[in-house]
Amino acid sequence: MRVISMREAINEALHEEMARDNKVFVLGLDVGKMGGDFGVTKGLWAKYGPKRVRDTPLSEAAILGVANGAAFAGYRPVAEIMFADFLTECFDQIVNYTAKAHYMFAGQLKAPLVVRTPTGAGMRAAYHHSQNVESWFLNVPGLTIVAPSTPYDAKGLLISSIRDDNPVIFLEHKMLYSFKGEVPEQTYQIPIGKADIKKQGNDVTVITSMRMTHLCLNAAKKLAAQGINVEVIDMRTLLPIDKETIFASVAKTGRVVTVFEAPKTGGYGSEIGMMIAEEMFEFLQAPIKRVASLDVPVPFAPSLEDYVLPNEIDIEQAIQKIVRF
Amino acid sequence: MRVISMREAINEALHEEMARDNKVFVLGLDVGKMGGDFGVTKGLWAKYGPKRVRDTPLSEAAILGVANGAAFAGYRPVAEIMFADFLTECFDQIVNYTAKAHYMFAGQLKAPLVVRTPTGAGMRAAYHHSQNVESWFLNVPGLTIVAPSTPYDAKGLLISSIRDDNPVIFLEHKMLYSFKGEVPEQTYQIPIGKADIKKQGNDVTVITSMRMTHLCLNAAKKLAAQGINVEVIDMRTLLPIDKETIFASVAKTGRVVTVFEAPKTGGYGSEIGMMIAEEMFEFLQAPIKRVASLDVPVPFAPSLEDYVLPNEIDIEQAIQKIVRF
Amino acid sequence: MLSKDLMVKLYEDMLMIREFEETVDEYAKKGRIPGFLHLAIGQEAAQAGAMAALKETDYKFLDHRSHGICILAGTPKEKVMAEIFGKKNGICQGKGGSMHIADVSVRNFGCNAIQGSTLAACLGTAVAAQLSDTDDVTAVFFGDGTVGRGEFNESLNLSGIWKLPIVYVLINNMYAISTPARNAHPLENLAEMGCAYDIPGLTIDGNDVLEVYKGVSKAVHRARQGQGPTLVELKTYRWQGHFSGDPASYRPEEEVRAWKERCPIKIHRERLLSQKIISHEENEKIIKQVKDEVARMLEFSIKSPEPEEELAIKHVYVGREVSGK
Amino acid sequence: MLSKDLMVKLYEDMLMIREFEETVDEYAKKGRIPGFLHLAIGQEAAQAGAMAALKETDYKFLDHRSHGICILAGTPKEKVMAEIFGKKNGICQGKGGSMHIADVSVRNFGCNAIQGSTLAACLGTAVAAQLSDTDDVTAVFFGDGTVGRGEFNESLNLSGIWKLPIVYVLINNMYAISTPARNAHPLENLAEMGCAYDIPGLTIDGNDVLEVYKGVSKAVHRARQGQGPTLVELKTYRWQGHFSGDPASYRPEEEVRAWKERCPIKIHRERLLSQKIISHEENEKIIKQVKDEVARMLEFSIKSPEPEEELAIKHVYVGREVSGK
Ligand SMILES: Cc1ncc(C[n+]2csc(CCOP(=O)(O)OP(=O)(O)O)c2C)c(N)n1
Ligand SMILES: Cc1ncc(C[n+]2csc(CCOP(=O)(O)OP(=O)(O)O)c2C)c(N)n1
Ligand SMILES: [Mg+2]
Ligand SMILES: [Mg+2]
Repeated sequence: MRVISMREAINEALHEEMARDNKVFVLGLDVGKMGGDFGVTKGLWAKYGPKRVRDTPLSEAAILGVANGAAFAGYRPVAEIMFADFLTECFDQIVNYTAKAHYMFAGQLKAPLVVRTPTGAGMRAAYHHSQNVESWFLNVPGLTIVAPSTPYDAKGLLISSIRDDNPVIFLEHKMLYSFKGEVPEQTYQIPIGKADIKKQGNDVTVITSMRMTHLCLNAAKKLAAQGINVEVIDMRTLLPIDKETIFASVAKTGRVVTVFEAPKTGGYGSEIGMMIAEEMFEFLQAPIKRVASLDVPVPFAPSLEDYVLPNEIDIEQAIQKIVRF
Repeated sequence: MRVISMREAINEALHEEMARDNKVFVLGLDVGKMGGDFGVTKGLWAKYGPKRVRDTPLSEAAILGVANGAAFAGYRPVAEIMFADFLTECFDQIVNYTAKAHYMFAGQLKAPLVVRTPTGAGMRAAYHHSQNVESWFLNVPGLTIVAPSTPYDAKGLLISSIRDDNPVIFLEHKMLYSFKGEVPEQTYQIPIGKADIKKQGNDVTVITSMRMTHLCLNAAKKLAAQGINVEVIDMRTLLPIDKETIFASVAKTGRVVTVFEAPKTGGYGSEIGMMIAEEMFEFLQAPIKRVASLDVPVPFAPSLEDYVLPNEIDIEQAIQKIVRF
Repeated sequence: MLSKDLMVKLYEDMLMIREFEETVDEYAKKGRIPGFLHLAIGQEAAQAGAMAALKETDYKFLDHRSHGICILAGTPKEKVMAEIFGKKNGICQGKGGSMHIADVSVRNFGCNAIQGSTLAACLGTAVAAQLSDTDDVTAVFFGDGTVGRGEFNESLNLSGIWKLPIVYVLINNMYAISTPARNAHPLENLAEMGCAYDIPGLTIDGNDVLEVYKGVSKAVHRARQGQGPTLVELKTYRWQGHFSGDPASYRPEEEVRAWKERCPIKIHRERLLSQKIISHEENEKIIKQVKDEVARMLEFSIKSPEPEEELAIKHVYVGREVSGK
Repeated sequence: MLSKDLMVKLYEDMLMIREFEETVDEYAKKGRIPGFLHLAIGQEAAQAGAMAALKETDYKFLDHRSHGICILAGTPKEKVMAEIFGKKNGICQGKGGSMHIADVSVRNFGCNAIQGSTLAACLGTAVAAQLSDTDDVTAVFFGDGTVGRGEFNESLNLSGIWKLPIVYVLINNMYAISTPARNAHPLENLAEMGCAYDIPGLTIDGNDVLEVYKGVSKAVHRARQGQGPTLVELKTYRWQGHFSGDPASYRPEEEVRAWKERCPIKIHRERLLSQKIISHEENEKIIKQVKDEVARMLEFSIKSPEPEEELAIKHVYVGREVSGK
């Protein structure tokens, strides 16, 4: 099959959905002629024109405002927030409006919008261009959070997200934009809310997402040589949580390591781990272990950023520890 | 000892700190002549004047901006955000500025500010005046979150928060403002980061905070009649987490129920539970159980709000279940 | 010159708002209405005049003081009142209450209790109207205090540059809770703030319903013609406190008295009578009709049942269940 | 008339900025500098002229394009460069990098990479100056794009009503990344937006360092006298792309060429030479001195070691440890 980058896969999904449904439109900073800060919206402006591919002023609350209002009125806006860190600047729109609009008026409004945004560390861009932000939204009922790790998943999930009648925060790990993989040329959907077992195994369940998925797969490969058979579950959708897949795996392995890039305290791994501790206690043969960033902001100097982020060795060691418990 | 309300206790702390340290000033919507929407800043304006008790326009980002800048310049601002739900409107200032200022400039700046804000449900005020917001901030290193349950704790913790060189989000449960308790007239501090065992017990550890503390204590009383001896830990400080107190209790009881008012998924209980599952696994004799709100926004009608919130019966049943596991 | 029918309708509408507000005020004070209730007594001309200038398919975004807008939008009025009572037969089935009333069938897209958030969302329906080439205008109602929010800039900047069909209806009642507008904003006539965005501003006597109607009509006309947004400031006064029950001791009695003298209903009634558009008898008849109608709404609201618990777990997501207790 | 010394200093300062920027640009392109680098080549007059109008104890808040401000603030310049290199001897020990440079000892309170956030925080140092009765002014540097953010309104509204000693230095380089200012804001002269806040606006040729110096001095004077804020717009142009390496193909070459013709350094040099303030020989000497100085900074930066890992877990909290790996 054809191999393309995650950037191209996402771009393709946007092209296909805009062609299919004229209610879909794109907006954000520099998404038009320039094609987006990371080049993800390339070619849309030339093809669909400035009405459906809208460059906005530097006004994140207004971007989400446009998305909200247009979605309420029956459109399917896909807003780009240039870096996930800037979601702070439209946090109110998302948390107090997007997420609650359907509920608070008893179903009268829907908010079928997508907020695409590059997330994650590794670019030496520090505090305000590197954060993993899913935790800001985890306790907000009404939101859906999607976070692909491969070009294949990205395309199928973005198409599903655009077609979904619920608002979706679509996290694109910026270090994966150039990551390549097989992607069908035709349109396809990947169901929201379904995790993907990226590698089968029965000694230990490793639950992860986005960039960390690849580190986990690498670690799993190395550990296989030591006779440790790791199952790697890529969440793909962070909210709602696919309990079924996780629980089935935990029932099999009895051992769990969560691997997410954000700081440990209050990170996504805490939710996953707690869910297991609450509902799968009888199956557990070892503590649940989190691998995550240190509890610090993302610093600038490469030596510091590298130290703070979880790496393959951290993952390997955590798995070994849990398997040997 | 003298008995006063939590509202009065907080007010007293503000009076005492403003008298002690002229670097302390208060700002927010209607905090001046009117004394605050909940009457918490009463009398400060008359005593300290409009320079140190500042009514602001309806500009939450500016309120936090003033607090940030003044704190950087050596002041100790105490900002009131009228309802915690409005923290969405200054989320960027807090998450990307307050929390990171000390770190990103390698210690050159400090942000010794306090953001006081009424939180929690029960007022029939629905979506935008009822949320428990701690989860929005749990994954943000650099922040401290304080959340008292009694007038005594409130006074001592607010004084400590104002004197602390770190930024503190000080959550005041609005349904507790009129709750009364013994409070010394003199100035005293309660250390930040120390949980309080509100009731000793050895059958099960119940970890909670704010309004839920009182529901837990009531449930504990009823369960005592059934021979179940509950230990109730009131976190008081949500961040940093007092592991020591929690772990000592869990080592004793081997059974844990967390009780927090926010929706279950991504709530504070997940973090506490996961921490225990990770570090205290050997001691656990039963699943860790969460009591929390349903995973929905806070609806308006009393019948709906009551249904959504955790109540004493929920707590009792959860404890019974875990004890009998 | 306006038609007699319209002149009379405006009178009836104002009476209706007054009677409606006085009724819910009474029942709030009796403890029969949960939550906060923000009344527009004294502001009837602003609400009735503006609504008469709009058509049903125009999009409407409301704020917390908008019962009057809701009942004039075309929604069965008893459903608005039942909503305020938190009842099942309310237009949002009791989920919304006073601060979150919407009726999408008449393009009332709802009140949102976060000040400023509708200033962002209103951009989206205006974009939708542009994209779908209809001449529907978006009207957004907000107060003087809300001018302090960041969304004010983001909204006027974007609508100014995109020439969006928006009518900004700024109801300047001279206070935001206890804060006088003159302490919160440098300009006295807030409509002049349009100058920063090349948006025309109109400052209008908000207590003269004909002036309001004419001014808002002018703005609506501009928007319908594709000439872009207008900032219409309606100067008026709320007779009561910020919410039902607020003693509003922060205002000089003198000021309140003077404004009551300029009762918008009285002004218009005197005009109708002196111009012999209605007779004294007709006036009495109208008043009685309005009172009867509101009495029926009250009966409907009181008789209506509370919403059932299951409603609380509906509408979190479109097509996805969340679990109840 | 300005003193000759000052005229020459302004020339040296601009040369210094140019040489500094070209050097870090070169090393960024060689891959020796991590992260994003936003250069101010072409904007030297705006930066040098504004800085010359301030004193060391004036508070300064910077944006992402502010190396020039940092090196003129009084900080040892080599420490600014080392910071950009992410080195241990950087002024923030390598924690900040290009986008987060502060030196509190000279009241450079730092760049913040979230556009608009300093517009809020600058209010606080201005309040601090008012509270402590000093005549220190706060200068906040930001670009045309950033005018779109909500904080612009919150900041100017508050400073306008409180008459805060703030100088808003709006560097209008006609673009925000690829977005021309004329597509992002309704007015051409953004200083006129002060009209909404009763704040005087000055639109100045930002490529003439003397005009900049005079205009900013006027604003500084007003602020020092307690007459409140001024919005100073400096019209200029960045010669390069948005960041080092950005091809900036979104701009017409014609436009770039025309602006390069109006090189701020050339303009001022010709003035100095033609007015015989310096001779050609002196000019050559100055240029050589600047080059030598920057070469020394470069050597310092390159030789400086990387920060050690332990630094990553420092400064999260004042006086509280977080754990490392
Ligand atoms: C973001 C936000 N901040 C504060 C509040 C609390 N609040 C509710 S109404 C109000 C005053 C609003 O004043 P104005 O806009 O003039 O409307 P009015 O009440 O006078 O009709 C305030 C401060 C809120 N709801 N949202
Ligand atoms: C809130 C926020 N949104 C978007 C960005 C991304 N961004 C960085 S610089 C920039 C353009 C800023 O333009 P302007 O203010 O004119 O400054 P200039 O780059 O021209 O100096 C943008 C959009 C950001 N850093 N913060
Ligand atoms: Mg008002
Ligand atoms: Mg610019």
